[in-house]
Amino acid sequence: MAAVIDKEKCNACGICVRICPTDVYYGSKAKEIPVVTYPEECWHCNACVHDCPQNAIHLRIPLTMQVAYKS
Amino acid sequence: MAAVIDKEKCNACGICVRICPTDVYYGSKAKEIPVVTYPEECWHCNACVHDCPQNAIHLRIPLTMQVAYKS
Amino acid sequence: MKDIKLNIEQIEADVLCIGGGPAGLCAAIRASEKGANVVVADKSNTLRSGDAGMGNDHFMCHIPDVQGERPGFFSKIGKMSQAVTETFWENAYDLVKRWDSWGIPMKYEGKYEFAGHSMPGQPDFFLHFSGQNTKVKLTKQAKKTGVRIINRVMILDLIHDNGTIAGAIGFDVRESKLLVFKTKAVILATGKCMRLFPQNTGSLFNTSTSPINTGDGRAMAYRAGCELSDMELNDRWSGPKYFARNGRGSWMGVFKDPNGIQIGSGKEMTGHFYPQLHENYQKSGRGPVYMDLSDISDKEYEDMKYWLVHEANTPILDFFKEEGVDPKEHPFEFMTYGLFTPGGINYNEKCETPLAGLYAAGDEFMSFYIAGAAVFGSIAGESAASFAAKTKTSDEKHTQTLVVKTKEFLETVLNRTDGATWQEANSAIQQVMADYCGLVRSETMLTAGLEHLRRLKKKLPQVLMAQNTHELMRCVEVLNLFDIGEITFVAAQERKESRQHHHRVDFPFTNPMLNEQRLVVKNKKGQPVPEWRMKA
Amino acid sequence: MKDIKLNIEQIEADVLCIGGGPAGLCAAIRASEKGANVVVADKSNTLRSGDAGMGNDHFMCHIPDVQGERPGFFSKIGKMSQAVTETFWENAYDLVKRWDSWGIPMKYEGKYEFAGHSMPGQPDFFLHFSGQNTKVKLTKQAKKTGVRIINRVMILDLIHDNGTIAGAIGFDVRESKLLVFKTKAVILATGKCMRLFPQNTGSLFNTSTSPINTGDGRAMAYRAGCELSDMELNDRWSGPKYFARNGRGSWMGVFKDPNGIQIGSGKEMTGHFYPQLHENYQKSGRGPVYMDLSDISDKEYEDMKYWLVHEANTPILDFFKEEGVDPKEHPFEFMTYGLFTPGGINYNEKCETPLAGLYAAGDEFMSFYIAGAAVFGSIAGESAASFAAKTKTSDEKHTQTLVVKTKEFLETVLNRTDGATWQEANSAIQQVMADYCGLVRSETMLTAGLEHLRRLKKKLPQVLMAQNTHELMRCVEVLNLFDIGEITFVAAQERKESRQHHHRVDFPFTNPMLNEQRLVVKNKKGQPVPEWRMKA
Repeated sequence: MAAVIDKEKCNACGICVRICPTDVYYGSKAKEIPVVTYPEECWHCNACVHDCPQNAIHLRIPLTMQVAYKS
Repeated sequence: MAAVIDKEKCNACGICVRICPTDVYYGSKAKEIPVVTYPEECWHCNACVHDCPQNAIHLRIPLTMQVAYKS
Repeated sequence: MKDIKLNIEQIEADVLCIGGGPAGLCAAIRASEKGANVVVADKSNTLRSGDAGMGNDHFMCHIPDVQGERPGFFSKIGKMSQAVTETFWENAYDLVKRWDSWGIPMKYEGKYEFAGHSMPGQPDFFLHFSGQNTKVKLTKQAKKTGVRIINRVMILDLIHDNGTIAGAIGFDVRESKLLVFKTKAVILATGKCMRLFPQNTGSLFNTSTSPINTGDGRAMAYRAGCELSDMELNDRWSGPKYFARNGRGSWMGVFKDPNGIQIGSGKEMTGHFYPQLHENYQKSGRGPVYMDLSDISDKEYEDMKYWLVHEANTPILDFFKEEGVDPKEHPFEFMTYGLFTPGGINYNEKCETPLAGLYAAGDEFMSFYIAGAAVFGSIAGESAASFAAKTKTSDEKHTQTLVVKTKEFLETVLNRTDGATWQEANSAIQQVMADYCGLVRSETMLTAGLEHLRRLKKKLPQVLMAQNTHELMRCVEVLNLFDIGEITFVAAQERKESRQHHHRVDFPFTNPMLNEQRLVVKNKKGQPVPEWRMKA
Repeated sequence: MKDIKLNIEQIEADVLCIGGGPAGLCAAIRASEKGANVVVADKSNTLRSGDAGMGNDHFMCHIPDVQGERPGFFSKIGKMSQAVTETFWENAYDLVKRWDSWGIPMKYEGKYEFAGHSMPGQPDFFLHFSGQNTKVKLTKQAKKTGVRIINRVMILDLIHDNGTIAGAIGFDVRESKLLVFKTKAVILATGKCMRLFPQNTGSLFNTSTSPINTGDGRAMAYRAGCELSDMELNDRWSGPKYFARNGRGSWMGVFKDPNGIQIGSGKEMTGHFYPQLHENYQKSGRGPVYMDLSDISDKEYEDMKYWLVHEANTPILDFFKEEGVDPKEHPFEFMTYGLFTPGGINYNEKCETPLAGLYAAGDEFMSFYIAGAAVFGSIAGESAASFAAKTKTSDEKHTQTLVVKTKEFLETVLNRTDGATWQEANSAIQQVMADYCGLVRSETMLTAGLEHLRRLKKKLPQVLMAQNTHELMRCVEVLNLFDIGEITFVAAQERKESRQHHHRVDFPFTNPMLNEQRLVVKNKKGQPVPEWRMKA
């Protein structure tokens, strides 16, 4: 799962569904909390995170994509 | 899709569901035509093909696994 | 049994822009300003789609009052023609002013600031701009200018009649609708081609620039008869490991080895021009190579973060934040990403292609970065509008046959219940490209690989399967990738020398006789055929 | 919100065999013959599970009347102790006779036939047998002997009390049931460890031997306190490209280069002992390497196909059939597959481990092929039965704590709705292994990689997610792979020399002082710690 929606905060405005470049939210219904139908197509671009007026979305970075750093 | 079931030939005996080593048929129901729930876990071992009494199964070899040969 | 049917809808306009990035939108705006009736078709939504979707912080240009002398660097190395290069430098400042007037903040703290991304010994030529919302502003401006934007449309083929463009055919990726665009001119602005070679393990979509840029414009143009240029000269980038993301120039640190010893002087741009550094260090056991920010000042660090936001790098900053780790104190690894395809439609300074009424702009060939997209987008729009003004709508007979054939094919893929997903097919083409036409090329490997690729390609129409129009879009992308892959093989076979990342072990030397030539591939009766051209 | 609960079910027996392959079933049969109450737990179904599921055509053994002198080859190179090697040769013929009596056709056309797979200068030591239905026959014999087989059970941890085994805990992979096995002895026979390193592009399950062999036995044994041996000495195989499948020895052709020139004499077994041949040819541009059957006679070809069927290679034969292509006339490519882990639980000649009541057999350490599984399976069964006969069931206090903790963890993974799939986690561990602990190893890369691996490993319990018990099984497999990966890194760091496929660029020489030593890794308070041992 890439984008994770906080169901408490989400007001089902549909902006994320409208703008997602890769359409991971395909199949979401108007006025319902969006569904992440194609999580493996998330580019982790942060568009939905940035544009969400409710601040209800955050990205879970997959284990395969976590930046390797020195502790 | 790895295993492809010929719905005309299949008699829903359930042998394939019983024996599949990787359990691609997980979730199939008794006395119904099996479903391939986890096609990407097919090892293409031919066990279900071999043991099917109706000869109703064949494997579609994925494009990524097709043996490269000289024509 | 599924029985999905596509309803046909026809859309008429003077000019169709395929792709709503900076090039497509600037094309649409200019064409509309010139009086054309314009429609933009975007696979996603122009507000956030493509490489520029979440921003870009550097706009190449020449502002004499600020920079003095015009930077010479790019006019020397560009693969574009001299005329294209000249045209770029002449027009870029104009675009800066236009963008600024549309609400894109091209000035920083009240003035033009040139900084970063530049070459040693050259004047700074990248204008630092706060571009996070560039696409939002361009979309707004396009609508204001009267452009019609249709989002979520996958265009799959051009309609043409004896070398003259008559429109394009596509489908809605959210609803079961086949869309037939009848237009007098078409502008291709679909961006880069990223998913042909494997980029990273773990995911087809972990790419350094947008993963949905799959060379659709190149593939359509090729099928319609355009030649493609420099397809064998694939390139690579580097960036954070394992979170593939461009923007190397915005990380202001230096590279260090595992013992904390700096690699290079830290001042040169080797990070851009020697992306294999990281792979070489890894493969030779000397790695990893770290991006080390520990020596920059706090002010520089804050500045860097500001620009990283505008360079679309917030997801990486957020990762560190969630991890509770400050990247200034924790050097992080860089890696070399996979090959991609900068070659493509070698448009001229008017953005013309060999097909009448067909134009190309932006990353359809190489790249002048976002500034090039803006400049040539605008020029394409102007060319298309003036072509449309003197052209009649083409006749419909040819279109009908294509529509029927396309509808039938798409519905077959949609209604198939056993077959290959687009992911399977995409993985298969990446496998063939990496194994036979990757970093090591030779006649024997290329021959064997091309045979295997063609065998798979022939099977695709019989096995591809999509559950809905979203997956159908991905299937069409993969079909485009197979065309581009085949062309890449043919070009790699023909270039019997080594040059840049095209490494022929059977022809290890660079042949200086080819310095002034470029290689193109043409579609001759469905077969890709290579030809050499003198550089313009 | 999901709310899946696991119901607890307790199963009591004298001996539990984990894994129902040739080793596990032979162990169960022998233990049962010796009077023990035996249960076999298999992740799949013993009829077709594991590497031997669809057959095997060669059984290593010494039948003096047929072969004369005992082959010396394996007693010299085996990583097993001299005592284990001796025990093997002494017992293998007996197993041949037992298998024959259970309906497995060990004779071909009425007599023992030794052919194929052998070493130059050595007597043939592989009995050719028609083993396609070996597992079916062994399952039948086990049931006949009174063994209870429970299929579709994933065992995830051993229950032990102060160094004495008390059972194991697992779950039903089709129903929401937690299974607590209370037994006096446990035999580990879970086979190889295949999914730790990437094997092939395109699929996690395109592996040359069974993809569901994920080192479960090794990981459980390690967590319970057993040391693991030779974990850094990873190995590779080769076989048909891109259809990963073992059975190289059954393809009777010769290797040829793209110009049809034979590679090697065609008689030696370099295909087994130089699997990198194919990768080296590919990487140097001289490839591909073809398996060429054109020079064998029609009779040899028919024989070959007969044995390929019994060697579980029907899917590849079927592929060629569907393709309408005769592999005798169409040379096909071979490739080098990825690394795997032959090291593991270095059991002694009685199949004992350092834990009282815990036994191991078959591919839990290296491999004597299917014959070794049969021999040591039987010995493990005998040892376990005699241990069980003199042991009381252990007390229950410790078990209850473990059951509660395990149930809670599994239910958390099952009820999580946002998180990482097993595929994501499996890809992540493969990425780390290949990039930092793969074909090139060095102190700096191993240190950086181990740190990254541990960071991911720590997150796993917080993010792993399964939709049902099937996916839960895969999640547990991946947790085992992370343990084994960590152990591999620690061992690779400790072996400061190069040996076989363990290539340390910072220690490029083989150190002869280490010839007589082996490296083990032990679990000390949750941390893997390396130790050197003299070879037995």
